[in-house]
Amino acid sequence: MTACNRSEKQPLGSAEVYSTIPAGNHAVAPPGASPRDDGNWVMPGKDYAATRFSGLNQITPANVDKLALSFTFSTATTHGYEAPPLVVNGTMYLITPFPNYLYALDLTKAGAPIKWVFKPKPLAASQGVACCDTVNRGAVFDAGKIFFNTLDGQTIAVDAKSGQQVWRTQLGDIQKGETITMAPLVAGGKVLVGNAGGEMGVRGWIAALDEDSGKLTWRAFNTGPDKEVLIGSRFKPFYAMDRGKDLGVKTWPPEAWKIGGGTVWGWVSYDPETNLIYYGVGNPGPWNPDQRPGDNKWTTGVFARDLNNGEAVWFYQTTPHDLFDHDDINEIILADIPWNGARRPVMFRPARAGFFYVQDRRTGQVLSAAPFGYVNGYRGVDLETGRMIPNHDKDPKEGRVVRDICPAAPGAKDWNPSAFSPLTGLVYIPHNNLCMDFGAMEANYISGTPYVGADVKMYAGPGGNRGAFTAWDPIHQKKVWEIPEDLPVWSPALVTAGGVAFYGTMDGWFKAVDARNGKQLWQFKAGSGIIGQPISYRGPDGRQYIAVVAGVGGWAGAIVSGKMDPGDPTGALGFANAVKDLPMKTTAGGMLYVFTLPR
Amino acid sequence: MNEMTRVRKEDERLARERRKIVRDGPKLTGAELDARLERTWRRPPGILGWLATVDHKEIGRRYIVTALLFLAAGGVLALLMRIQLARPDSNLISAQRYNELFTMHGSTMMFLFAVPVMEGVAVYIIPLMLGTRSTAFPRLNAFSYYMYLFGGLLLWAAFMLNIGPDVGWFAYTPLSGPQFSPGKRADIWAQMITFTEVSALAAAVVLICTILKARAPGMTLARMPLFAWAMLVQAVMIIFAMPAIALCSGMLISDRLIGTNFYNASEHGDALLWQHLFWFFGHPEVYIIFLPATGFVSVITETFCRRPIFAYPVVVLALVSTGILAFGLWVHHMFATGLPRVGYGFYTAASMTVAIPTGLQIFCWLATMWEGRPRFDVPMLYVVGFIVTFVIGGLTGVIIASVPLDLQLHDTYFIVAHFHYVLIGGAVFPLLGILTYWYPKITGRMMSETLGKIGFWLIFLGFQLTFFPMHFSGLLGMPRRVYTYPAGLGLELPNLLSSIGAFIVAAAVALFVVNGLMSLYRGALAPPNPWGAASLEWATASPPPPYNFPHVPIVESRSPLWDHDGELPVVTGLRVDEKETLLTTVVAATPDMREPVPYPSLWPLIASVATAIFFISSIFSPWAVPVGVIPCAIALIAWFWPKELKRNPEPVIT
Amino acid sequence: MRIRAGAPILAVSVLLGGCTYQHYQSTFSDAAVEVRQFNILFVIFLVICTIMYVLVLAFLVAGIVRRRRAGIANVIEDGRHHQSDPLMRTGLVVWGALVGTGLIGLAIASFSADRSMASAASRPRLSITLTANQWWWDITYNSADSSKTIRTANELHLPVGVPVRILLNSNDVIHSFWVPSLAGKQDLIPGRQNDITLVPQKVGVYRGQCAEYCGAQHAKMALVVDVDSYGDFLGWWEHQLQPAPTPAAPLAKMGYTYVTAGPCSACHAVSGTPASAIVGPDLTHFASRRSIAAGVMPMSEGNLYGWVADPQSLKPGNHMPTIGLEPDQLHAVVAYLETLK
Amino acid sequence: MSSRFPANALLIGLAAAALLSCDREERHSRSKPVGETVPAATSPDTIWPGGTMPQAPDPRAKVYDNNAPAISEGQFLYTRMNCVGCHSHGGGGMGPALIDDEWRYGGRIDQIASSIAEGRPNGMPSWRSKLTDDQIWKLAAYVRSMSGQPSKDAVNSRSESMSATTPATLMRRAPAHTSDTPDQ
Repeated sequence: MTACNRSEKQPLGSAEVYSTIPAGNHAVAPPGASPRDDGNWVMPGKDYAATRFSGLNQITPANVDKLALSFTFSTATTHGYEAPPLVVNGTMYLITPFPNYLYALDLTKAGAPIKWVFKPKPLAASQGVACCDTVNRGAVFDAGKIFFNTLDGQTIAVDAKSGQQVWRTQLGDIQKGETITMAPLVAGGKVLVGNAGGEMGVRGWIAALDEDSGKLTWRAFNTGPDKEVLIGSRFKPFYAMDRGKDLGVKTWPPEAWKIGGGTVWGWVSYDPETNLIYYGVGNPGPWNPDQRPGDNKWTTGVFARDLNNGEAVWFYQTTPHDLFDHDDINEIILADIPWNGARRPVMFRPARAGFFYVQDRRTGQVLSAAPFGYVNGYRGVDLETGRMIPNHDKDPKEGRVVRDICPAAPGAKDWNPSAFSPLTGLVYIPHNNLCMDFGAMEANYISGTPYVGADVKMYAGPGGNRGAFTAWDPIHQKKVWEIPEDLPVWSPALVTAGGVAFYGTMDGWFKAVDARNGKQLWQFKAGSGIIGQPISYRGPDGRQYIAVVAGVGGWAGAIVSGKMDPGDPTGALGFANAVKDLPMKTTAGGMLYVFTLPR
Repeated sequence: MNEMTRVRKEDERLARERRKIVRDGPKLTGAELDARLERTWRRPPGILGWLATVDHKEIGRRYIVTALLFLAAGGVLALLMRIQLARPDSNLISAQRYNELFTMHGSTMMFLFAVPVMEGVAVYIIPLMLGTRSTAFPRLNAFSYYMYLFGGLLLWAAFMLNIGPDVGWFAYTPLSGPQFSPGKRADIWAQMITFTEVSALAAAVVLICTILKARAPGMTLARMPLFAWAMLVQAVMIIFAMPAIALCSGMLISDRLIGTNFYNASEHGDALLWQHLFWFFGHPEVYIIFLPATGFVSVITETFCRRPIFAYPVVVLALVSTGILAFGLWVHHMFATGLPRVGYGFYTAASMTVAIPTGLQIFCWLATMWEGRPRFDVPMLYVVGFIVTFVIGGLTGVIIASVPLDLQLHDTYFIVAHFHYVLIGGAVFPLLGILTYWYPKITGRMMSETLGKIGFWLIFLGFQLTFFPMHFSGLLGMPRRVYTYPAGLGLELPNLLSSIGAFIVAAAVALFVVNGLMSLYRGALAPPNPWGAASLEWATASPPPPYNFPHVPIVESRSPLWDHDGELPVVTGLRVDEKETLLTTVVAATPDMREPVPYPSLWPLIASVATAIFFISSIFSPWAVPVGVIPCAIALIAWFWPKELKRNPEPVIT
Repeated sequence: MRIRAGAPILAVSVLLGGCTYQHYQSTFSDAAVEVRQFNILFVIFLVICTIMYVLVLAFLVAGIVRRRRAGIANVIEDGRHHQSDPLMRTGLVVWGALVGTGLIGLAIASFSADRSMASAASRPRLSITLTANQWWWDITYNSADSSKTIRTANELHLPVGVPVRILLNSNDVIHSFWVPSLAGKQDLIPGRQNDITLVPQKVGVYRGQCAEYCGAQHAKMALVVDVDSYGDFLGWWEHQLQPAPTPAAPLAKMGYTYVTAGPCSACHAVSGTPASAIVGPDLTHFASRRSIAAGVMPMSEGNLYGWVADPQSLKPGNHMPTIGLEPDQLHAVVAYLETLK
Repeated sequence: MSSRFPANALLIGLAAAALLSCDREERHSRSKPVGETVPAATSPDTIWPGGTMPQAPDPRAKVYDNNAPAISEGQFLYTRMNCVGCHSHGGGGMGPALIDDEWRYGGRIDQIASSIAEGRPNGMPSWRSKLTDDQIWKLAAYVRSMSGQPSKDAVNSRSESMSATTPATLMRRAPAHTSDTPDQ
């Protein structure tokens, strides 16, 4: 198992090149799921293939150092801002963390004044069941309407022009500990939404609402009998471990599946050619593995479902009987790769357990899986059975702290999505380098309260840097170049046709690097840490703009946005110990920054 | 020039000093010598003199009286426990209070009665038995008593203030750890251990040095009385055993006070670390209590069978091998903790091997009775009671040494029966016998024989009635330390019998105390050697004068008084105007040097008060450790400050 | 000559008036392989020790009553106190040898009993995890198919004749699992994984108790052991797998809402209802158990009322609070608990 | 100096010590539930129009505040009732930090008990129906000990789990301020 622990201490912020870019024949985005860029940014993933690749190329490595601030906007909120701004034909839409205001800014006028504000007024008590900061991962524009979720479990559609509410559907119940933080995906007339609350002992599901009326068309649970998981005759998992009747019940102690987690709070991708949606399922509850013997199906895995009726087509469980809270909800980038002479439709998954999966998206077969960060909790993936082989002397044990488990609970990379550039064929991964001490204990279930059962302390992994921005060659499963960062890189990535990659750091630096060799070309110090999705759009004046919202928070930044006391290393489920110095490096905030080249 | 005058003036001073020296010798004998010695060795009057004494006899008496008070207090607790356990499902005493009762009963009996009373009797008798005038380090001896007294006061004051310990006398972690014993209860228990271990270590050092260096000339190791051998082995065992409990109680206090993780299983500490360290001290502790009792039995048997103990070298070897083997079998207290079964096999074998030396000792006592003409006064009755009772305890000990049997019997009332048989039978009976035997030497009066006999039969029969049924309550499934038990398990009858027996034993102890107090005033006056015994303590007056012997006797055999019907040969030449004693070589006891004996001083008391404040305040705050040490240092420096720097008129080494 | 192991000791205990009590928490039993071997070994040790004791007493009495004509006793009065009888010297050697061989014999008997106990229980076919808490027993029956695992408390059902391996761990302090009628005790120590293997031989009800002092209510931490035939055992297991039915009777229905939504669900679990807390015992099949509060009281309506109304007075210091239920709530809760067969 | 003097000194010392600590370690096992319910909502330090009315301190405060068994039982409840899920070992997370000296709704034991019983608008659940008053007060006593408020003799230095914050016995005692501001 390759574990690249750097021997010498590498200067932070500067790129280390490991190999050359594959010439010519490399991965490309599927045309159906990734249409030509029209200058807008209508969904967080940019397109259904979740490439986060902007086709605009005015900004190039040559001129990016002259990027200048065009205008700013304060969202009046101070929690973690993880969402991207949306741009649709001259209007920018911003969805903020709790209390989830929706702003519309008129880009045609100077300084982008506010057109309208929509206030959904979610229940204040929902802040008490949001495990990792009261964040929102983005809204979506489709057919004249803006769709977004509120923290207290509602999905709302608002008319893009007038800002009037079209419909609102209550899906989650905060009394059971359910919240919704994910960005919906709108495809084929359906709005796909999943719940959050794996740490609160909820039962995970994904639901599809009708785009026009907001009525629930189907809901698929991630635990329980096959009927409720919408597993029928079409379900053909590639590996034997995922085959069986009612595995959602059999692989759990009795009744434990009802409070077994498996939430959907991450990213959904859609392939129009096969009309299949792909999404990852969160961690089983509680974190203490001894309390839920069995594989705990269908948690920490990837589902492929038919969009219309939600019927499951295949499933692959990344970490059966998950040991370290490695939710498998990360982004699923659809791509076509050269495979002995032909084009093979695959999906790239830089997964939380630390392995970069390349899987055939028609059957779920794992073509290759290699660690892109330091991993000692697992020995590797057995390609015959598809099963992750754990390293048993790192198994958590009730009543005894297990030390030095890498990657830590947030994984080698958490929810913050990477970007894929069809031009360079590389995947740009913003990720962590953290290890942890894990003390499991018996978890007591009271609905609406945390159901975790573990004390955790995280700290920097080998090399001492807590994060990195890595360019990864998915074909040869090799690191092309990597920029070690002092703090965990919790911001999503953006790569443009101009050959520039953008990402932000938790202490507020917004950086542009050359997509080919990772050389840092430009950086800007924002008012607060950046964990939001940068975007690139063509403004009304035809020029290319880069926009990002700086507002530290999320699980990594909770120590700042949650006003925590660094004296307790187990705070914020263990993350406080890894970022004790963050309160001295950034304050909370919520400011939009838009950059462009001077005229 | 002034150098010459200074040396000459110094020589004149030395000459004047030398003229003042007075020695005991042929010229100075009899009443005049006694008066001069009395004036030199007497302690200053009044309360300050009382607190400053370094006379081993006064310190010995205080040890014995304090230990007997704690025995009575512990006994009252035992009665309360037996009242609560007389009937099933009774809640006369609440669970919390009962848990405090058995913790205090155990801790008081083991730490505040058993070890100190043996130390006390030894500190009183050993110098007399060895024919010397004082123990080595008499001030350290005083310090050891005060530490023991303050330790006992700390524990019982806390018990009275409702912050007494409730974790059992061996306080297993994690129950005694910070999370499951809130407040200061367990800290106070652990600090009491610190007090008593310092006191026991100090007394052990005093005894070892006295036995090895201060014997009468001619008393070679082979002629040393068996009681002295027993105390020597016991003292060496203390020195090897106490550090283990010092370590584990210190670690417990640091866990509870500053949050270290010695016994925190989740941070890779280990709950069994406590048990190993505690029982490494624990088992030698019970032999530390039992060996002096074997010494008592040898002394009484020798005197009342009118002949020395049969096969003296065998008994000495038995004592020494018991002392060594005792350190090798502590894991038989932990047979149920899941350690590897093969390891347990070694400890079963070791626990059985330790029964052999004791078995041989018992044979030798019985052989002495067989060959001698035993006279059954009260002490000898206690020896017979000892043999009848202790052997039962020893045999049940062999039974629970086997792993399969101990897994059923461990932590049940069978064990309670076993250790009361070996501790009360094995140590308290000989103690009561020896107190009756040495009472005339200590007080100058005889205890009443009839009260003594009644007391013996009362305690003997009461003991059997109390503790024999406990074997059955153990086999019937009654665990230890339960504040009540359900009806219908067959435990009612044995518990009722035990409770009745307990009151009889209490009555017997009360009778013994009454006999002791009454005889102080109305007892027959005791001649120097009322029992016609053979050892040297009977060669001086009863009660002995402060200087013990006008002249240090010479010993030529194991039973000096029997082999010299007339006057004992003596050694002369010790100073009369200064407190001085004779040191002899370790093995052959040939005169080695004259040793000045320290004078009464308050510093041991002040040092122990400073140490007590240091220990008690470090229960409440870690800062008391660095701050509290300063007064102790000052007191110790003042204690050891040399009296005068001028040259002594007479070189000590002849 | 395989003597019936418990006979002599049973006789002695009956003599003690123990005959009216059924010995279901005593070592005088032959309900399991381990306790049978204990009885055999105990008898061997008892016999040999009694012989040694009689010898000592005989020697003592002889020493006391021996008539000493003048000139025989080697005493100071006759000036012969330094001589010793050669008989005693040989007696010492013989005594040493006797004690030595006796102890070696007992040691060998002990080791062989130890080995035979271990071999009898070598191939366990059932695995149970027993977790001790301050002052009750949490029992989980493990099975290869994790959906077949069951959780119960304070009552252990064992199939007769089947070696069963019980894994022992503790959530707080050191306890000791001891069912005298079946086998010896083993401690449950936090941070260590101990285990004990039993081979019950006789169907019946036995009682065990915690044997290591574990705090205020150490005396009231007992458990009942039901040894059933293999068929009954499988039936019981199947029954335990069924979730609790929601009650029909109005009073029990009111009790259902109070238990599953009120303070009880903060600590207890009833499978088939939203209450799934694990701080206290699992109540799914509570009414089918023989005792309440870890063997403190037999299961009866009166005891149930007493316990639910005020647990602190029956077991002061334990973690179950006195809620101060209104009378109607109390009736409802007890009515509901009685439906949890 | 007659020998009577030490006896008197001893008695006086004992009596003084008796007052000082006799109740600190009493294990109140409530066989009767605590009196009336937790006071409606003892308000945190705020402005009382027309002058401050002296609020009678809640009688139960001194029963629970420095009582070691109550704080230890509170520690048990803090872990098992999942408070550790939101507040961790005092550092905070979903809920505010408890080891610092800022209390939004008041740092006195009765105010903390009221926060636990009533719940607070920004996500603190109301435990009134789930826990008895006695348990709520014990929890409040433990929560106060996390920031070093009660006397050092009554608190536990650590628990038998992963070591987290500095031991409560060594924590410096910071006065409680009602200064923290709830989020919008």
